[in-house]
Amino acid sequence: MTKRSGLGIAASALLGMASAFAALPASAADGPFVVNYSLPPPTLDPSIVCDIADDGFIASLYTPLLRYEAKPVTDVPAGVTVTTEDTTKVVGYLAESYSVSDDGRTLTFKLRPGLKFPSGNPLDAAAVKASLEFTWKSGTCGTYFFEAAQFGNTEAIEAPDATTVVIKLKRGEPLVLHALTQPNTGIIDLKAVEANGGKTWLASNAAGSGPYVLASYEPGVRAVFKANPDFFGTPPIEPEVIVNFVTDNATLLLQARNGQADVTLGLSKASVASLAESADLKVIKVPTARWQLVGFPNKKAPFDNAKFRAALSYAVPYEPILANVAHGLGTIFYGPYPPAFPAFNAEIAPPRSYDLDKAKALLAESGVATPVAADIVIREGQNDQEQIATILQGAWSQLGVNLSIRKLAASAYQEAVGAETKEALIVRFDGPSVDDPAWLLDYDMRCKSAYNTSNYCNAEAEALLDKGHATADAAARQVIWDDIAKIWIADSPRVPIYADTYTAVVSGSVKEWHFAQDGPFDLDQWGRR
Amino acid sequence: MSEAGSIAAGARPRSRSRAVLASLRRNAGFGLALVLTVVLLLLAIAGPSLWHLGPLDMDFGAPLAAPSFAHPMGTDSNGRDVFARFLAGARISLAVGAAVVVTGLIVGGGIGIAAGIGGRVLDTVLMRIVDALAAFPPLILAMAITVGLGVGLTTAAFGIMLSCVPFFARLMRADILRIRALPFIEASVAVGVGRWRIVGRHLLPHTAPTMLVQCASVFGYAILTLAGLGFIGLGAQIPEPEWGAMITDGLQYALTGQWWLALFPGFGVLAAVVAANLLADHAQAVLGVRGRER
Amino acid sequence: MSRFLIGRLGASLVSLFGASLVAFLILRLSPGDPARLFLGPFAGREAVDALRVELGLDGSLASQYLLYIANFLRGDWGFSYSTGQPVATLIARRFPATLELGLFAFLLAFVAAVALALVAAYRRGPTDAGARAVSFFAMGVPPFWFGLVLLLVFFEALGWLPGPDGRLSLRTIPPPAVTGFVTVDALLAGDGAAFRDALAHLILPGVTLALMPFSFLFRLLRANLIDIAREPFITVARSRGLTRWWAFVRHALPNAFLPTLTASGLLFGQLLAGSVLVERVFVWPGVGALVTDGVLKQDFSVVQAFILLSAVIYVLCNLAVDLIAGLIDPRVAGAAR
Amino acid sequence: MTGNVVLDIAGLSAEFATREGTAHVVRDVGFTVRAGEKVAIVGESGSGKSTFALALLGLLDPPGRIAAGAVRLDGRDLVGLGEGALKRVRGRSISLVFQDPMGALDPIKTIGAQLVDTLRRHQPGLSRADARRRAAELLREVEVGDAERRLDDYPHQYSGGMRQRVMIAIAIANDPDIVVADEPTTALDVTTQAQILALFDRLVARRGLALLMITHNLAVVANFCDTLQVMYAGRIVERGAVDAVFERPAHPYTEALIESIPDPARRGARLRTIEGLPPDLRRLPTGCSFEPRCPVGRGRPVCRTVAPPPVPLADRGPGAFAECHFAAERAGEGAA
Repeated sequence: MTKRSGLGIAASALLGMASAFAALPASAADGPFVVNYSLPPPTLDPSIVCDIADDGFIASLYTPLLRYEAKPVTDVPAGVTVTTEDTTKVVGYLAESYSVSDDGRTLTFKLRPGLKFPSGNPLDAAAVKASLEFTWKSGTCGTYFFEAAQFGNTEAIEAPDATTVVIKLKRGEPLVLHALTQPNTGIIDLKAVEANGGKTWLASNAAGSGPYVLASYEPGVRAVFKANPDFFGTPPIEPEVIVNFVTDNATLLLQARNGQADVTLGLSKASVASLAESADLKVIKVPTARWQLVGFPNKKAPFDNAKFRAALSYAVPYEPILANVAHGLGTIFYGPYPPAFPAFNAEIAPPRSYDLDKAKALLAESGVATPVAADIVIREGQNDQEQIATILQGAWSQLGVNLSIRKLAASAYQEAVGAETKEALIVRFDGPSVDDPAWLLDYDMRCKSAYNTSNYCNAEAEALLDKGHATADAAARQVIWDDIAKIWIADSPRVPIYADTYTAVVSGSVKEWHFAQDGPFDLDQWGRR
Repeated sequence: MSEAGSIAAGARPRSRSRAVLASLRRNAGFGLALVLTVVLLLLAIAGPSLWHLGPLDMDFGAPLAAPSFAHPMGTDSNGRDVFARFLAGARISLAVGAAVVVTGLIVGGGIGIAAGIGGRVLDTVLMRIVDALAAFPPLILAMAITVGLGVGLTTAAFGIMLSCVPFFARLMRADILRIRALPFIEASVAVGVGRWRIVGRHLLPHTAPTMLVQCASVFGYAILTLAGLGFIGLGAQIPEPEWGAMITDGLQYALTGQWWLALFPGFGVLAAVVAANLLADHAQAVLGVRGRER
Repeated sequence: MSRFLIGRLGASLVSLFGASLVAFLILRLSPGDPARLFLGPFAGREAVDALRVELGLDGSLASQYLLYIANFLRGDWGFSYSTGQPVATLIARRFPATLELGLFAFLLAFVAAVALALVAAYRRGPTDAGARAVSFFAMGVPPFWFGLVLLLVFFEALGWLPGPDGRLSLRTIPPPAVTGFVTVDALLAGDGAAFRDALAHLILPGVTLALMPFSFLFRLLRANLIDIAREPFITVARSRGLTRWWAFVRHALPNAFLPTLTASGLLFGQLLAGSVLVERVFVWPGVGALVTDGVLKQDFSVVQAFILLSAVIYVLCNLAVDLIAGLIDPRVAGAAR
Repeated sequence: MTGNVVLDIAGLSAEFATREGTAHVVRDVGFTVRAGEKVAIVGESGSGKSTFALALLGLLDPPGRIAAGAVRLDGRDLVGLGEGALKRVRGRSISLVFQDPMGALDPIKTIGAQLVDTLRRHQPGLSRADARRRAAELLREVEVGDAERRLDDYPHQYSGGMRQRVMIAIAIANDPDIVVADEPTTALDVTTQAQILALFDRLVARRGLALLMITHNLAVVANFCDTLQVMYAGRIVERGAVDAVFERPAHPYTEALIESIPDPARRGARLRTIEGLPPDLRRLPTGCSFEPRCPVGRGRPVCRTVAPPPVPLADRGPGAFAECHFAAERAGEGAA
């Protein structure tokens, strides 16, 4: 038997054996609920995680004091009911009820008696007080969220009795209630954390009291959530959820197409568009308060010239970008707040469209000499940002503005975004955790804020913002937000490209799905029943 | 010398170059390699200037258009002509490949020679430096250097070159040690031939076949590693149309039916690597010291 | 033999030191402050500085390096802030997956290379040309491109093999981890179904990863076999009563292994590099994917630990190769004795 | 002194297909070798000697091939047998001693291993220990000192002469009927050469071995072999008992060869050489292939046009002859 025939036999045996395990669809109706996700979180520590995609991951593990009520989403595929957060209605969650003093400086929360953490440690006012102080004193994102970016505004946290927690503020701040709905302010079982060696353990483990506990976690590979037996709220729909991290988009699409997952998140828009007509998959679209934007360095000539900035804003091919980059999954707008914001006012912020002649006229009026050379910064691994930068490079070259695209690694990009004075244009995908102009403009418009992507500084608008913070009445606040929008639009500090429509691809058997601005990972409201 | 060998030698009326040409003609594989190389070189050098579309021109009206007369390789998601980008990509890949091979051969080969003929101490020192470099998995070294010194083609080429110096150095040294032990080197030493003449006249020609194969595989390896870096997002900068990055983008669209985006650059890489290796194999056979005719 | 060993070990330590120095410097040069990246955009200045101290990023380069080496030897390979776990546990858990895939790919490449090289050198003519065409294709095709094609054909179209969902399908209960190799553990646990599932998951990534080493080994082995087949001792072997095929297998092949072996030390690097690309396409929970993310997110500790680890393993590989070469080729060992 | 016929070669022709036409390397060679007989084939390099040797054992690989003829070993024709059948004959009934001792042994296997393998391949019943003992005896028989220890040494630890002795040990390991020695002493210095020839002598005498010695060195043949055959351009042009041929060479080529042996008597005189080059085996003349270089026949029409028939010379031993139109006069008797 010569070598060659030996090869022949080996090959046929291999094929025979292979056909024995044809690919079984992973998500039969009964087995674990499978979620494929493209962005593994860097850490699970609620006090450190900041990015909205990451801090959502812990939403089902920790319970903050409050939460938003759910409201239905209308334009939804048949057979699945989708809800999202009604950010105008803040209700109790861990706290059964809450009350705010007239001057807004004292917040009182009533807890349910006799609650326990999964570890058995008591979940009483003292535990909540300790956990909130841990978050407040962390010095990282925990502080930012707990104080709603009003650093130093918190006076004290007290636990007068086993079921009452009081937060005292120096100055009334409506945003704090919103802040206390965020997963970052979720209550942590600090005794369990100490028992397991402290803060670093928290980075890859969970010690919360949410609807799920973390059964197993392999960073960057897989996380398994199991229902928390002594959860005080309504039990989650799915007893066991497996989240697979799949970073390669082609593989993610392949898995989705072959029924290997119940929910697929993080697919590129082109891939989602290709799944539109597939029979057994449904595409859930939720307009969100997140958007792609290009920030101009307002302090660096010639970008300090408002007319020049306006000229550029009219030389942006919005429609082709929406079609080629977002594949229609987005909405074009021009203004400080995206359409998903309750404060968005369509009359005073009409979208701008591509008008080369108007752009050239404005450029002439601005008196800026061309050619102008500038860098445009994008973050590595972000395909959409790459495409937008490339298109702008082509489009603005017709105005004599020549962009050179610089692709930066994660920390270098963070450096550029957070720099005191911005040197280059920045393509950024922004989305505040709370869709309230006060929260957004605090970091996005204040002159000295590091994360004001465009170094946009307008004293009048900032004064209005301070007034907004101090106003409790919703109608009065809306008038302030409209005035700020008018000033903003006149200044054209940056160019919003499109408001993002979040997409989730779900298998036929999925009946319930919920979107939250943070994450979205409210697993307890997803399921096949 | 076997009978057949001497007969063929004895009956060789024409000069050596005619024999080389005769053997070229007879060899299909070599013909293919020649054609592939010429085509690729033409595409890389003359292509971009001859083809009317530029790699960056956008035609928003026709994104993701299938290959047609106007766009022989179709268009990408931004409506850019893939054929124009393919030509520019050919220029980048061939240039990087060549640069890596030349510098790698000089640096790596040099180290190999020095280690091979130098004393035991020099040999040990050089080999440890080579080991230090070789300790990095090749792609990882290129990645680390690209990230360290800033993402871009030049740093990518430098990183790839560094990561293939060990290949050259190690094989050159092994070859030199092997040949040094052959009797005819001992004979020339005994006869009093100078050290450098031995290296130049006797040692190096014998290393030619191994080095040729190594150059070819490194050329292919360089283009593949560049593509690998592109896959991870560290290769060429936007909007430079490097083949690896084009394949990576194309892969996603391949799943959604636009097969041409990944296919053509994939074939580009394949053709370049195959051409390089076929050329080396046949050059080795035709000019080869060990005379592997057929 | 022992003097030879000590010499080689000494040399290896020196090269390890060199590798760790190079790795340390390269990653320290790159821009961006990892502490800022970890704590996020809104973290205060003091928290960032505190973390810099904790990670030892504030001292001079020399002190940072010494601190790093001391910790490395103690098993504290630093903390991976991009995944939230100590690097040691992270790599300890994920390295077996890379190793299992790498060994499986090397096995495939080795068997295929030996078989094809023998047949090509023995029959020459069209078979040889065919085999070389296969080796050229294997060398030239980008692995991540080929991996996806394999998936499209064997997973989506034919459904013969499982898709890219890691080492086992979700339905299979993983066998108790003994060696970290799922296939071996399944056999130890006598769980046939798990073994078959694990093997099925290894096939496509294994073949993709085996492309480069196969083409490398095949080309070298074939070239050496053809050279050695012309040596007189092959004709003598046939004159002693061996058929031409057996003379090839028993005499030409072992002699051809020698130069191929010394080159295979480099193969280890190719397998690890290949794993970086293949693991991403096949969602393989190995160290390759971990390193790619590590480099992209400038997670120094992960990248450095991986580089040092691969340096150690690389040195062990070369040591093993030198020993085997010594055993096979008396001339080398003789010289060293 | 000579036993029965061991090897009977009839009309053996071998050729090489090259791009510039087929080279007829061996043309219609036929003779017999008897047990205990030492037959020599002498010829310049390029005369087809080595190809002939390989052809005998069926070791001619493409593009070389046996075009015609038969090689009957103990009555069985080897030409056309497949590798499967030949492997039982090679190394058992007929074996080969190679010219280049340096490359003739597997460098990475011990001498003992290669000997033991040869023994056990043809004597399956032999245990490993017995085979090793037998191997040591063989080494002693070919006068390799300290045989037992040297079994575990590798070829590179043997000198050229010692390696040739090992080659001979391998060749005679299974007590073959005939050994074909292709230039066995060419690569050795003169003293070792003499020892190897003496060793062959003893083996032939003690074992009744048939020996076919192929060499270009007439001096070796002169006082060693029984029958001498001269090969030129692929043909045997003269055969006869050694002394008779040396005394009165019938074929001009044989005479020229003998005269070109450096003779101490003619010290200081120019060495005699044969002008010209061996003919191109792809375009052989119709007449005598030696004609262009033949001191006797150059320019003569009969030599250029008519192929000389073999002229039998019975008094010079069985089957003696010379292929030359003037063989009879030159040999000094009438045609037999």
